[in-house]
Amino acid sequence: MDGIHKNHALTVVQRVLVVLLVIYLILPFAWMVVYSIYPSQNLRSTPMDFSLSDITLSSYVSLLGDQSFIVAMRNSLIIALSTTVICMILGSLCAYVLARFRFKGSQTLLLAMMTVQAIPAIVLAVPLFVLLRGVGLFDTQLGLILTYTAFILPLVIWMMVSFFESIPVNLEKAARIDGCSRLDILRKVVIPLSGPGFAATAIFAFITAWSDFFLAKVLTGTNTLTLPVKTASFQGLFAMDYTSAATAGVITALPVLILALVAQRWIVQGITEGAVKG
Amino acid sequence: MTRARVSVGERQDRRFAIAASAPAVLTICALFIYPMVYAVVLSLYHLNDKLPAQTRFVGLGNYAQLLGDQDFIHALGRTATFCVFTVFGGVALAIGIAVLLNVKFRGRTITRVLLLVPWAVPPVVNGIMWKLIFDGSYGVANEVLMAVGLTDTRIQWLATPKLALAVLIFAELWKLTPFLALMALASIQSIPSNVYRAAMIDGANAWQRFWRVTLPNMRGTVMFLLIVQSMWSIKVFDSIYVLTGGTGGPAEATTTINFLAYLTTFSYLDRGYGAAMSIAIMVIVCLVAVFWVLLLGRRKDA
Amino acid sequence: VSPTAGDSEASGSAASSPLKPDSGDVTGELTILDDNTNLVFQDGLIDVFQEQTGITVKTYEMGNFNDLHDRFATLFAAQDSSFDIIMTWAGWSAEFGKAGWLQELDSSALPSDLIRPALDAVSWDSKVYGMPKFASVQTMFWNKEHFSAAGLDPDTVPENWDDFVAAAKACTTADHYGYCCDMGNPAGAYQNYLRALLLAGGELYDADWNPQLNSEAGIEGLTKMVELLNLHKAMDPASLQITNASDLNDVFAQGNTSIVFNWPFQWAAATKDGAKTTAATTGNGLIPGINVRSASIDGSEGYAINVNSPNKQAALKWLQFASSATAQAQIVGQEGWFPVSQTTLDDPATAEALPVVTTYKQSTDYVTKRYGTPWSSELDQLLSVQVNQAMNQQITPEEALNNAQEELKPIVERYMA
Amino acid sequence: MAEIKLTNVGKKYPGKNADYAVQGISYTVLDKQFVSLLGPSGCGKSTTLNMIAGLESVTEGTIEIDGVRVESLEPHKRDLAFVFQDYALYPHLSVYDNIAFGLRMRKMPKKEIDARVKESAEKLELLPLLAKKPRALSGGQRQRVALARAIARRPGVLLFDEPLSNLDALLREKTRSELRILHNDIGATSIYVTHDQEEAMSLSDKIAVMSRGHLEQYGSPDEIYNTPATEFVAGFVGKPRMNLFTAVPAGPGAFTLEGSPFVVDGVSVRSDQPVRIGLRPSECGVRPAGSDDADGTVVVVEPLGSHTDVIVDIAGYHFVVRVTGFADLQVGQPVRVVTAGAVRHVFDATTGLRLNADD
Amino acid sequence: MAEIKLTNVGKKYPGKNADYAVQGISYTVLDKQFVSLLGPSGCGKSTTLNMIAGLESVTEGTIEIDGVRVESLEPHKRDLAFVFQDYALYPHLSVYDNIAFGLRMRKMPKKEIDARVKESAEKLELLPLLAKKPRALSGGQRQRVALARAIARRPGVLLFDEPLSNLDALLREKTRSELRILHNDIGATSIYVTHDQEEAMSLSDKIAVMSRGHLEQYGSPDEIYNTPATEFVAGFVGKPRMNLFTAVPAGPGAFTLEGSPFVVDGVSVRSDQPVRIGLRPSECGVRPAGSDDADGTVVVVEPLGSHTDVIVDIAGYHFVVRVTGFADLQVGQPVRVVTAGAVRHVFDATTGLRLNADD
Ligand SMILES: Nc1ncnc2c1ncn2[C@@H]1O[C@H](COP(=O)(O)OP(=O)(O)OP(=O)(O)O)[C@@H](O)[C@H]1O
Ligand SMILES: Nc1ncnc2c1ncn2[C@@H]1O[C@H](COP(=O)(O)OP(=O)(O)OP(=O)(O)O)[C@@H](O)[C@H]1O
Ligand SMILES: [Mg+2]
Ligand SMILES: [Mg+2]
Repeated sequence: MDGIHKNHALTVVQRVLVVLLVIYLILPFAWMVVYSIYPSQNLRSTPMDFSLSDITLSSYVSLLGDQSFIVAMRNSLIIALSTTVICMILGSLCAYVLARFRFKGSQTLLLAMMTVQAIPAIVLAVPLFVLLRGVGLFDTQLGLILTYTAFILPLVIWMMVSFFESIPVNLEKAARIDGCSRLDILRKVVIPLSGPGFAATAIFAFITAWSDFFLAKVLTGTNTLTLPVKTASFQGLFAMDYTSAATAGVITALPVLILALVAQRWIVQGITEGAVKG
Repeated sequence: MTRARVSVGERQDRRFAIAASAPAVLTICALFIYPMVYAVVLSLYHLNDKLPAQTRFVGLGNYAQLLGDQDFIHALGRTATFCVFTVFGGVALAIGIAVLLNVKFRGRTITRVLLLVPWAVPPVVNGIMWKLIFDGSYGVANEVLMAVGLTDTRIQWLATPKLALAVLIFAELWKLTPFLALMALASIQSIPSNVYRAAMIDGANAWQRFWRVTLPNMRGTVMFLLIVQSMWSIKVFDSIYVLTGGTGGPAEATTTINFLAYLTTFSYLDRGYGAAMSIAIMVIVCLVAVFWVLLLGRRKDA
Repeated sequence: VSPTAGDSEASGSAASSPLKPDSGDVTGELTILDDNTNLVFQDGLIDVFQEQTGITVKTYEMGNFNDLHDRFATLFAAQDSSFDIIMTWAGWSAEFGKAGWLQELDSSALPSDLIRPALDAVSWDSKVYGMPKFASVQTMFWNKEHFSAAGLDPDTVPENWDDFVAAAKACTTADHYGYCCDMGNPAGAYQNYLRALLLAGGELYDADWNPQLNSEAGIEGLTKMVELLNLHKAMDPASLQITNASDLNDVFAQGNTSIVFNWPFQWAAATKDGAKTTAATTGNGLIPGINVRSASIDGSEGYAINVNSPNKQAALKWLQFASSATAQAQIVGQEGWFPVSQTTLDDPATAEALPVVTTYKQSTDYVTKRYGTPWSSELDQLLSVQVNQAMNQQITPEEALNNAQEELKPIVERYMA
Repeated sequence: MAEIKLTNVGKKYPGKNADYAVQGISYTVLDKQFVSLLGPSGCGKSTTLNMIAGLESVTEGTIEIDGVRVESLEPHKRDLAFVFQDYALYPHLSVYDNIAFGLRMRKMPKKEIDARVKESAEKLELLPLLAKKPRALSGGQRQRVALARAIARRPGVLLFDEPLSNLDALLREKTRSELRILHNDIGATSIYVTHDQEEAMSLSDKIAVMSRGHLEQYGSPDEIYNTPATEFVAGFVGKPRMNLFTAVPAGPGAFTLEGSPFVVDGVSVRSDQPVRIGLRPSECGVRPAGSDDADGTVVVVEPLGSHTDVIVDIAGYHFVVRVTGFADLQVGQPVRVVTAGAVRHVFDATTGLRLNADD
Repeated sequence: MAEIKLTNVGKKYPGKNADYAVQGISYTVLDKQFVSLLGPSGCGKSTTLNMIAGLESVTEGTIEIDGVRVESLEPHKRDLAFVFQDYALYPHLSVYDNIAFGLRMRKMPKKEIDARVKESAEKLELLPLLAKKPRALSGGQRQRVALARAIARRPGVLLFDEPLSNLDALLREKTRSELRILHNDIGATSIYVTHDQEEAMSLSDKIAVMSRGHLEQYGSPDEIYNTPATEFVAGFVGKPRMNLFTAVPAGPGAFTLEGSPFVVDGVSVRSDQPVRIGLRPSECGVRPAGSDDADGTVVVVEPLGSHTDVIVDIAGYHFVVRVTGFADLQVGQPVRVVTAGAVRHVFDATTGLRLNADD
């Protein structure tokens, strides 16, 4: 538990638990992968037929050959990336101010932003639609980007504030004496320094934007159909296709998974730093 | 007596502060103020799109109706069940995982990395995934159970109300617990190791060290986890939508309050009532958060 | 901000008179939001339409059926006019028509030979809000191989419920059940209940739209379903979790059940490559009745015009085109749906292109209903809870339907007030 | 050339009812002087330094550098460099880039930057470390990087905020000497904040002793040590701490620690009121005595190698005496305290101001 | 009663190719003795202490407490208490509960717990703070809580791991005296880890000087200071650091710092090989000289109040001399270094072992 005595030796129970945990973590996703590479008959026969020779990527080929799927992928990528970039720029600027300048109401502002998290998206769908249509942004990528930005910014700010607060004030003083403006400090000192936190937050923003389903469903037409909406559509009234759904699921999850795994060091560290404060 | 001097630097700082925070604040305001006001006003109206003639201002009438609405109360009950399992179960499981992964062993890093897998799986995919597993005809869960002899007929997980809710809880736990576990782990690791050493010398065994040192020191984090998970659980939508084919079924077993608000607004087109429901949900989320803060927040040291 | 300001406007325009076809030349650009059932429009019919009328189809979007309701709700609530034409069917025509979102059509705009259930699917309260694009009626499909294996005559269709139960029981083996249906979601629960009720010779509403869910026929119908599952054990328990007809398609086409009552496209699914059934081994016939010879439910789809559309005349042309012989021939021939006009139905070429049309023709002699109402969503939802409990034997069919009746009454009153 | 003049400088941090963090500070630091700000934690040393640097605004008074008022000049326009207690190295930059950062911000030509970095790195023996990141360095090395960064800019003024307090004892002492050598070498006017009186004494030309936001004394180490202007200074400077006790008059030029036989005579101050008397431990002695003529009893004997500290309990007051070598005394032994060779520091019992002139 | 005996104790941390963190340590701590483990960072002090406490397993050798081997006894069965450098207070418990925790774990009756807590809190002047949480306390107060927690258990053995190093200089000195008084008062056998030689000297009955996992010398402060057993001990103990340089024979009993006119005579060691000679700064003197007869030139003059450190550059070697009072010397001035009164410490140039017997 605290690893003082039994530093490197796990008890049998612990070993079993770790193995179970690992299985628990990967198996569901692995099963979806299996579903996407075997013809459905193989998995619907009893017993299931896992002959390696039956493995086929045809479902991937056909999905990736489907223009609308590619468009959805592109939409999702553009929207999630732009949202992330905007969130990180606006968010770190605002978080920096909240972390470094104490002014009346800064705490209130931070709290008020968090209550945004409590709002169910359902109530906002129609008014948001009206709003976006009113300014000509309905069914445009920018419309979704702005919406996501508004939803994700408060969390980004919340996270970044805690990372920024952990940066020694003296570093900023040093930078000011070295001739940095506030913006320089943010760009050259604060952000590079909150590296893991920054990366973790960015990935968090990306995943949130990438994964959103409900708002995308309501606020998009064909032009901006996103991947989760497309993926969910594989179980329509007249079109449930488990293999395609599984394949789409894998494809939808894969970029985020890869991103998360590549940046795992930062994420774990970022979460750690943020949580220590919480 | 004192001249309050504002130096050039301070003035510049002030200007910077305003300029830097404005874009974010304005974006949030721009996209939330109108919809929120719209929603609040809407919630004061009787407005069913299918009954345009009956549209009228009812003040808090919708809210009053909520209090006596059996559907809402049942949904509230289901939400409570769902929350009890996902919040308490989730946080407890997260702490358990964190404690397990706090022990040094080979492969610990990779195990921690694997915690990110469920987090990275979008809710929609999560729903599909569990559907593949718990499908009543072809799901692998039944195959496995039948293979080990725990059942001889296929269990209709998603057709049996209680089981469907259980599957939903399970799916949600799978997705969110690992992330909570990472946070719990971070919190455990921030407890200085010497405190454990002190406890060992004081004669506390592993179990006592967990209950008397680890857990009390995680109070802040546990509170945070409870708040976050409560928020997620009360507002759960995507998983239900995908797992139940957009119905909240079977037999409304997975119709939580948020899903009911969705059905009311989008299926029944009873938008005024739906808005009132959504705002009630928002209030409930805030109340629950405040509840955790009051229960576990930092009490002033004497 | 006044969320209601626009709605009075909307109801205002809804009050405008039914749309009559303009005799003059109609031009314009159309935007259409369809579901993804029909590919024939995209694959050529649009071009034909443009050629015929000189009207351009600027956008033809195919949305996922499951997402469409939410999208329509959003679009209409915001008085949006980005689509001139939307796809509709029985439930939505009533619902959106009642909401004043669909343009009412004058009878002069309608072809005279529309088949009744198909017309019902685009009407509510004797107002017509659109035109059908295809008709869909459930018929019975059976696996002839299973019948033979069970010692039944593969070419004899059970003509009444008892025969049907006997056949389903006989076909039930360790491998598969004799019968399977899709009652996993509210719409499915409603459909299966309604079909049973009709087969028992009942009616869902009286002439004044007073619901009679718990009528004798209703209770009898539901009881038969419960018995099929729990007493005869001839119904696949997975029926309670299958949420859509295409899954049912698959179950049948993979030989995992012997009998289904399904939409016409079951034929296409059962005979396509990869299916374990073929045209030769798939039987098709009327659904066996309980107290009547047969009855069925309707699933026709059509098009309606957005009340906010600035191009109503052009839109009307599209509606007429979709129900015209040209379009119908393709929908029937290439996609396996039933035609909406008597003329096409009577055309011998039609039966040749789609063998199941023969059964469809027979079925027009019997009751085919859907009862699309503005409260369909609410009804589906509340009924599904009760039906699920009855099927799981937590309550009796009678209790279930009494409950449902009690819940439905105030809702209907509200809408009919 | 850089002369720094503070006139009546005061600072209030924002916040309701906030007290002055610093008030009425005036002194002049001459060009090339090394001045320490000495005082306990929270006395306003860092605040003063930050105002000089321009990192905090000045609430009252003026600060001039070379006769030019700088209160509203931005930090980087003041020709000064700052060395922080926690070094404040940019963790994401290599040693080289840390040193070069300030030069780059000043848009110096690349070549000159390189030359300057190399030069200052050489001066501080950092050449082999230029490519490393700060986290790969030891505490002492980080400290040297911070210094190198400061001097690379060749500023007229060098400000230090407790630059050694994060080093361990050995390293602290070593770096202290190097700092002094460095100062002699580069000759920038230096202001050095510390709460360690030994550090201040050993490094400075002048020391400004502060307490609770006020300046207690400004003078050379010699003055500070030998003629502390206030009881506070007397108690703060010198190690071990000066023995300071309230004494009541006991005859002409004599005072006694009340309730004890311990008498200090030869005091040049006349007073019929109790005064505070200060005696440095190292100027006193101790010798065994019989229990009848003893001033008190030994409570602790601390051998420290070259000398031993003996603590004598005199009527409840712990009087410290530092004797050379190892003392042959036992705990509990009655002793007499010898004060003959000790300078008498006398302070007013209420104001704490020095009463006797320099002697 | 608690006597601790280490016999040939060694420790290897797990890990491939790991070296011994500690090896071949043997010594005996007598009952009620106060023993310091002194050495630079990483030399294995904490490791040794943790093995005694039972917080680390012992790889080799035996540890006996009162003649009983304890290597496989759990920590809380060893009748000892531990004071940590970071205090390791339970952050979530009040001061009272922190002190009571260990007693509760031992299932002591409530009443007695209360009495013990009050007693030890009183001893450390914590009574007004009992209800506070650790984070509301100052460093010094936390330190006292850690001490109170340790003594409340009335253990036979008290272990300290650098308990003062997180305190500032003033507080450190104050607490040091209190610690000594406390030890005399409660009389537990104490083992105290520190890297501050002054602390070790002032507190201990015996000191174990360690370096790189080995025991360099075990002896009284007097022995350690006056007859350091190795060059390492000589250099580590004493402040300022002993001047240690390589000297070549220059006639009978005389050695010279090569390349300089500086000669040390009267050395009792014969050698025709270069040796390492050590001279304590405070035992040497310095006097102005002409440029012809000078040993070197002054590079730094550090006045420290009661004394002044003068650094003389002798052929590149920085020789430190500590003179009493303020020295009237200028940087750059040629001087002679007077070593007449200084003890000659002579060490083998390769092994570092002391060559001359005690003198
Ligand atoms: N940013 C600030 N806001 C409000 N008060 C402050 C701020 N910085 C310092 N103070 C207060 O001003 C007073 C002087 O603080 P300052 O940091 O100058 O002390 P210091 O002498 O440097 O102490 P230390 O030796 O602990 O660094 C203290 O009472 C402190 O609490
Ligand atoms: N848990 C551990 N695992 C591996 N090596 C360790 C561990 N703890 C200490 N060491 C190593 O053992 C050696 C001795 O460490 P120890 O902590 O005993 O030194 P120390 O004298 O207490 O130093 P310090 O003064 O820095 O506390 C060091 O080289 C250290 O790196
Ligand atoms: Mg300071
Ligand atoms: Mg240590």
